[in-house]
Amino acid sequence: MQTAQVFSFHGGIHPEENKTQSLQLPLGKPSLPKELILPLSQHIGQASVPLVAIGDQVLKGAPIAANNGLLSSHLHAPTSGTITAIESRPIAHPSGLSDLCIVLQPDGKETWTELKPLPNWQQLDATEVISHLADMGIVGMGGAGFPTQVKLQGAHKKPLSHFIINAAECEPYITSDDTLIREKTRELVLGIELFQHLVQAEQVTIGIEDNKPTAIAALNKTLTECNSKIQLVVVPTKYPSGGERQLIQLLTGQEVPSGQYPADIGILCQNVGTCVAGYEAVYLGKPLISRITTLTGKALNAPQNVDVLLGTPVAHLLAYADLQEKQLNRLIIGGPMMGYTLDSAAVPIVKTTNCILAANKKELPAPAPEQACIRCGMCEQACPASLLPQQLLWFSKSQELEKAEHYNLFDCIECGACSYVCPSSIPLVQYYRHTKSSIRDAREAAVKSDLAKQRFEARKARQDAEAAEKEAKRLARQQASASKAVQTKKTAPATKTTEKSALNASNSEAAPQINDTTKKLKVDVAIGKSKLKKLQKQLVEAQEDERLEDISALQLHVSEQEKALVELETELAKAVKANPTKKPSDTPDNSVEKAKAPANDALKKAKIDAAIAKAAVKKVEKALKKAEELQAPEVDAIRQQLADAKKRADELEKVLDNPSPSTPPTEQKPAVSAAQLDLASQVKKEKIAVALAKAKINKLNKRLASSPEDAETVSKDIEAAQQQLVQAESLLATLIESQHNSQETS
Amino acid sequence: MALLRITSPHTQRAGRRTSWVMQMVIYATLPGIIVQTWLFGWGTVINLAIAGVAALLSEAAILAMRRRPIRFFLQDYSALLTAVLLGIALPPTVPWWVTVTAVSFAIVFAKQIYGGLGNNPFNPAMVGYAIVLVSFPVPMSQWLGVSSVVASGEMLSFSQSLQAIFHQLPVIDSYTMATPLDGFKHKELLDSQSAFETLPALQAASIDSWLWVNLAYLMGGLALLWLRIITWHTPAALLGALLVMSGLFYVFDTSNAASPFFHLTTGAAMFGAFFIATDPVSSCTSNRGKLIYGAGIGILIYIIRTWGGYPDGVAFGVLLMNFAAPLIDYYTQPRTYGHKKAKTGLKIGGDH
Amino acid sequence: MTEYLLILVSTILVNNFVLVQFLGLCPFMGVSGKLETSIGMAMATTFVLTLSSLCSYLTYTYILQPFGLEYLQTISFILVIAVVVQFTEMVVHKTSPLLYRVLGIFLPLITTNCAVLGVALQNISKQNGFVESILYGFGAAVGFSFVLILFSAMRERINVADVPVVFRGSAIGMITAGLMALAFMGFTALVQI
Amino acid sequence: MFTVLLAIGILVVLSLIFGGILGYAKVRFHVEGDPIVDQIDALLPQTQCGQCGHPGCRPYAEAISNGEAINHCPPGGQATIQALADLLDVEAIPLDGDHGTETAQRVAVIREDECIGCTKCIQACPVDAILGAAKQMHTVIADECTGCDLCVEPCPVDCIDMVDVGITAKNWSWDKPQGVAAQSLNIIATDRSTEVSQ
Repeated sequence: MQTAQVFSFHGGIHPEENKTQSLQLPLGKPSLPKELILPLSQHIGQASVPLVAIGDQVLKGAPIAANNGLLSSHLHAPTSGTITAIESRPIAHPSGLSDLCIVLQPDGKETWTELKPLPNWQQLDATEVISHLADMGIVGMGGAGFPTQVKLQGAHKKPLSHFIINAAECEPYITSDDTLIREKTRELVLGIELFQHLVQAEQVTIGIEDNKPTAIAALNKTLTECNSKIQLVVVPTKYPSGGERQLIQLLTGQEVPSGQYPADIGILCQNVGTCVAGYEAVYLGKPLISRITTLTGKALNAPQNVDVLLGTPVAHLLAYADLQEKQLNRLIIGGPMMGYTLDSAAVPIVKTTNCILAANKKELPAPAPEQACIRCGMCEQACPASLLPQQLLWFSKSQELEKAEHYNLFDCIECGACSYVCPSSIPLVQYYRHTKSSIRDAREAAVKSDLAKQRFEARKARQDAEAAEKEAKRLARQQASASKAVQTKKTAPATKTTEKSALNASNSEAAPQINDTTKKLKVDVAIGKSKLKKLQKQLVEAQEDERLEDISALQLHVSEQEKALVELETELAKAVKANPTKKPSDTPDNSVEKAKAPANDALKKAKIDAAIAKAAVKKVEKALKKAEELQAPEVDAIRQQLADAKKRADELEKVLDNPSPSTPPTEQKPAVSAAQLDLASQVKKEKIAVALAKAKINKLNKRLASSPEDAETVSKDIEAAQQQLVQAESLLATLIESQHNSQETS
Repeated sequence: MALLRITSPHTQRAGRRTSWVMQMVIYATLPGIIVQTWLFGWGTVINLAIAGVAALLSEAAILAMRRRPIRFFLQDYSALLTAVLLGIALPPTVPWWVTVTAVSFAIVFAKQIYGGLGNNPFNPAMVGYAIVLVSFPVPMSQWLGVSSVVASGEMLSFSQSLQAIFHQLPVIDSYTMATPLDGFKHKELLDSQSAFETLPALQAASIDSWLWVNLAYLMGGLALLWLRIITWHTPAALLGALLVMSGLFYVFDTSNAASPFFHLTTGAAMFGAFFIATDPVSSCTSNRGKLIYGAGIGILIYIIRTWGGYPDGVAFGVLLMNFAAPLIDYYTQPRTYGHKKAKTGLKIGGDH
Repeated sequence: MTEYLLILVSTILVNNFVLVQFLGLCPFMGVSGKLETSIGMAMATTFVLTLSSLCSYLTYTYILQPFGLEYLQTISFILVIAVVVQFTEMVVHKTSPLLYRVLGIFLPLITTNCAVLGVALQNISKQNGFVESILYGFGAAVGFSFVLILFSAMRERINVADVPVVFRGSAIGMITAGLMALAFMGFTALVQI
Repeated sequence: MFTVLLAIGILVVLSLIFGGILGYAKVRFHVEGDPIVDQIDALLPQTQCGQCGHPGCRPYAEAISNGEAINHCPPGGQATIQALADLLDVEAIPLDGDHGTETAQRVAVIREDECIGCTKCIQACPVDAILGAAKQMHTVIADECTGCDLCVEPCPVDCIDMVDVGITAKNWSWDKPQGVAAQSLNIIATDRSTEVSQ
């Protein structure tokens, strides 16, 4: 079975392993702590949104915080009990800062909520199973806490050539994956097969370092028993072979291109812990509420691995492993190479905590004072990413950010191999981290200043336009009254003297038309804005109301609406700009030209509208598809939207087709049709609003049926929604009426 | 609980400190020093002592002026290493003030003025050597000969060495002779075969003595390689380039050029390759850069030895390549993981 | 042929205008702060030096000598150099605005680069022929560019070194240039010209 | 006498020829426009705060290209001055205190229960970062706020605070290490003091 070729990567180091200490005792099961602290950011991406309030009773496994954005994840109650606080607590973070946490006081009963396993997952659609994994709050348990659903879905970007299970666990001291493999071999194999099915990988490889013979034997045995095709590849022990990119190089000989993900070259990497969590989520319906963590270090009398509930304070675990307070000198989350120190033991275990290292002074002595870099090049020989650490240090010290970036600072994986071998004890990794964040800050500042510039310029343009419009209106009024006077006085055929007034008259006709279009655009913008607000409100409501399934759809709507709004605004700006510039070019001779100008405008607008409408159709189609995937309840609404949008697009295209061949346009028709188009778009928007309101009512009704206990609030909501609906409908009616009117007048 | 809060990694490779590296390099010169003392008398040892004291004093003086912790920086052994390298390179009978000038110039102007260890762009020892070479050419060209070839027929005694260094030794001329390189350089119109037959500096005993010295430094250098303090790139490239250059010209013009073996085993070839050119601070950074750097020194050594004004070219070759090292660094970055091609130059942006 | 090669070796290495003859130190110190700038300056100087040594040779041989006005060489060479520099500036401005901006004040300052006048005068005093004059100017320019680029790469490193405050900037630059001149003494007696 | 006249004549002819060449080159290689303003503008922080005495960043960029000093921009601080100095190849000078001092990044926050809905701050905001309508409570979009202070002055009830952007676990970063020997020996390296401010 170990026939596969093992490649090698540049550099790497061989620190003392120190893995045996924590493997002496069997897997421990600490008691329930007095309280569980559950940070809302246990993963990369945005913090989750709490679903519970202080005083709520929750059952074990019940969701207590919801996914809030693409890279976010759900969070579940690790045990049954009462929510006592939602407040800022110190979290496991290198900064030692606090963050928002849900505090749960266990009632000791460990009452499980209703578990929903997916026994028939093989028959289900992959997306369904993946969304189930998302609902169970599974994130990558190896390091960064990347939400598993995102990773699995990302694997479809390219056909998978390799599916790698990371069991290398190369950091000294840590044995949690080792223990996990030994304890849950069967679950692991089933979990791997589950993931394999989900990502449709032909070949699965488990990469494991050769310093875990017991785990290798257990895996081999189980794989033979299961008659599994999973390949087990033993790689030589070298730090950092457990790094995702390094393991991929070891097993496939391929390198993940800089700035890309393994999925971009058809490789997927999953940690063993994630596989077991996936197994438990699908086979048993258990959300991710506990994990195996190594407690080790010389300050502990009983170093061991423990199966611990998320949120358990570190202090509780240290006590469990019999900590000698006086010995403790450094408390590290993670291993000695990449872990970070803690200020206090009050911080909780999170989904990604694989090790707690309570070291004494002798074990991890304080680093020697930093000396000058003599460019000895030992770091270069150790760097697994083939960087030039000494040059990077030089640039970091002098804050030459561009050069540091040029020397590929961002390919640094912060493994610490360079600092480990540095004879001058330079905290290289800290320099790199600082420089990386400086570069990121600079980039953010650049983006922000760009944005500010845009907004400033947009504002200036708007102010100018407003001023110009006012001026134009004033002029128009003046001239209109003047021309009226002229007309009443002289009704005779046009003479030389009337030439001027003709100019004025035509001007006054053209100007209001352009003003009309701008006005309408403005109305559109206003409507768009209010709609956006509504959608945002709905999103917030959805998040508040725990309607997990709506959130992503609504997020999509919001962004869509924002885009549409931006388009409208630019259109408006264009129209406004076009307005004052057009005037002076008008002469009495080219009145046809003049007439054409608004017509062309209208035509252009119609075209843009058509394009927007088409884009909308596409977007809604996409939304529909996604909604169908997620089986969201608002599918109907979206379908209706889609139909509307399609209809609208067709209409627009028809309109577009009709006037364009008529080369000599009359003065009014296109302008009026533009007006009609605006009206039509308003009508459409209102229609959508109506549809949305209806959908909302439907949903609320559903909820009313499903949860009669909060009937009161729901029915109130329904009432409100109905009111909205009525309003929207009446608005729609008036709009349609005005549309008819305008058609008649034309 | 007063817990330490520092960045990862939390563990360090034990023992291998900068001071350890410097000490090891100093120890690696020991075989060469012993052979030199055995062949040329106590002058080298006395030079080393003078140089050591001068280096530590000048380093301490500058540190005191800059209000830096003196002990901390003296303990990194870098000043001492510079002194040792200079003490070895200077002729064994050179007056004490030449040694002091060389060492203090090296420490003050080549090292401390740039900010001390790690900041110097030039190899301090070679700056010191070059400055006294161009300033005091006469004492710098007096090398002792092995006892069997020189006029007096014996080695300089310890007291005579002291006298030569601190005062004056009238009979010194009977103990000195040209080095093989010097002799070969000034063979004037002789072709190489007759030069090897007639010139005293090119007699077997004289050449053998330098062979021994070079072998001793080769041994020390191999020890440094084995300890992984230096990499093979610079010495191999240097010696390789010297070999190729001398080989080419030897094949091209056998009658006037010296053999590659002669070039590799006389003068400071091995000492320069393993101890001078490998100074990490002033050399190139990447492995590829080190290859270019070493090869450049090798070529320059041959050019200066053959056509230049000085018998040996290690010091100038190293200095010239020190000068070029920063630019070489820009164009010899290694290919980073995940990049198709190595980046070169200074263009900011993605892969080309 | 060998003679031409020797002229190049001589001007680039042995009698390097900056590090051995100490000509053109102003742009050498002024433009060596950044590698990109110095590469641009090196190209501009190479162009100007070669062109001006050619023009000055032509002026001298075909205008001054026939009329016996050799004593006007300095003033007429200055005239020639000024024109060549102005011309180069306009070309650079048109073709590479970026380089133009980077070189800034130093481009017109090539006029006062004594190396340019030095090359022209040395060409006369050495009684170089047409090809020799061009090669001599080109070699001098290459030598100038060579050390300028190396020096600027080195200065980028020195700029971030922990140099004592009093030695920051030009002081350490001059010291470095001195050490470099010391290194260039290794080429002494390589070629006698 | 003749030689003098000849010398003058030759020089005049030479000058005329060269003048002609230059004149031709001037026409042939004529360049228009000054793209420098865009580059200067790109370096300015775009807070549009007007502390430099110009109504926005671009006008100041234009002023710089016309010779105004580069040290009138407090929000950009020394970093911007350095960048401008690099761009324009002039010496970096310290920030001009008359135009304000460099402060940490801040955002405006409206104490919402005190807001009377006068819309004065909305009119003052150069980047439209304040939301609200007449007689309605206003609020600042923190992400869009550039911290320019311009809304503080017009507020009749002084309900706008400038708040430092705090450090959270998300935007926290490691400090730069203190450098050689500094951490354990606590040296007072006197000649480094200027380096820090550089």
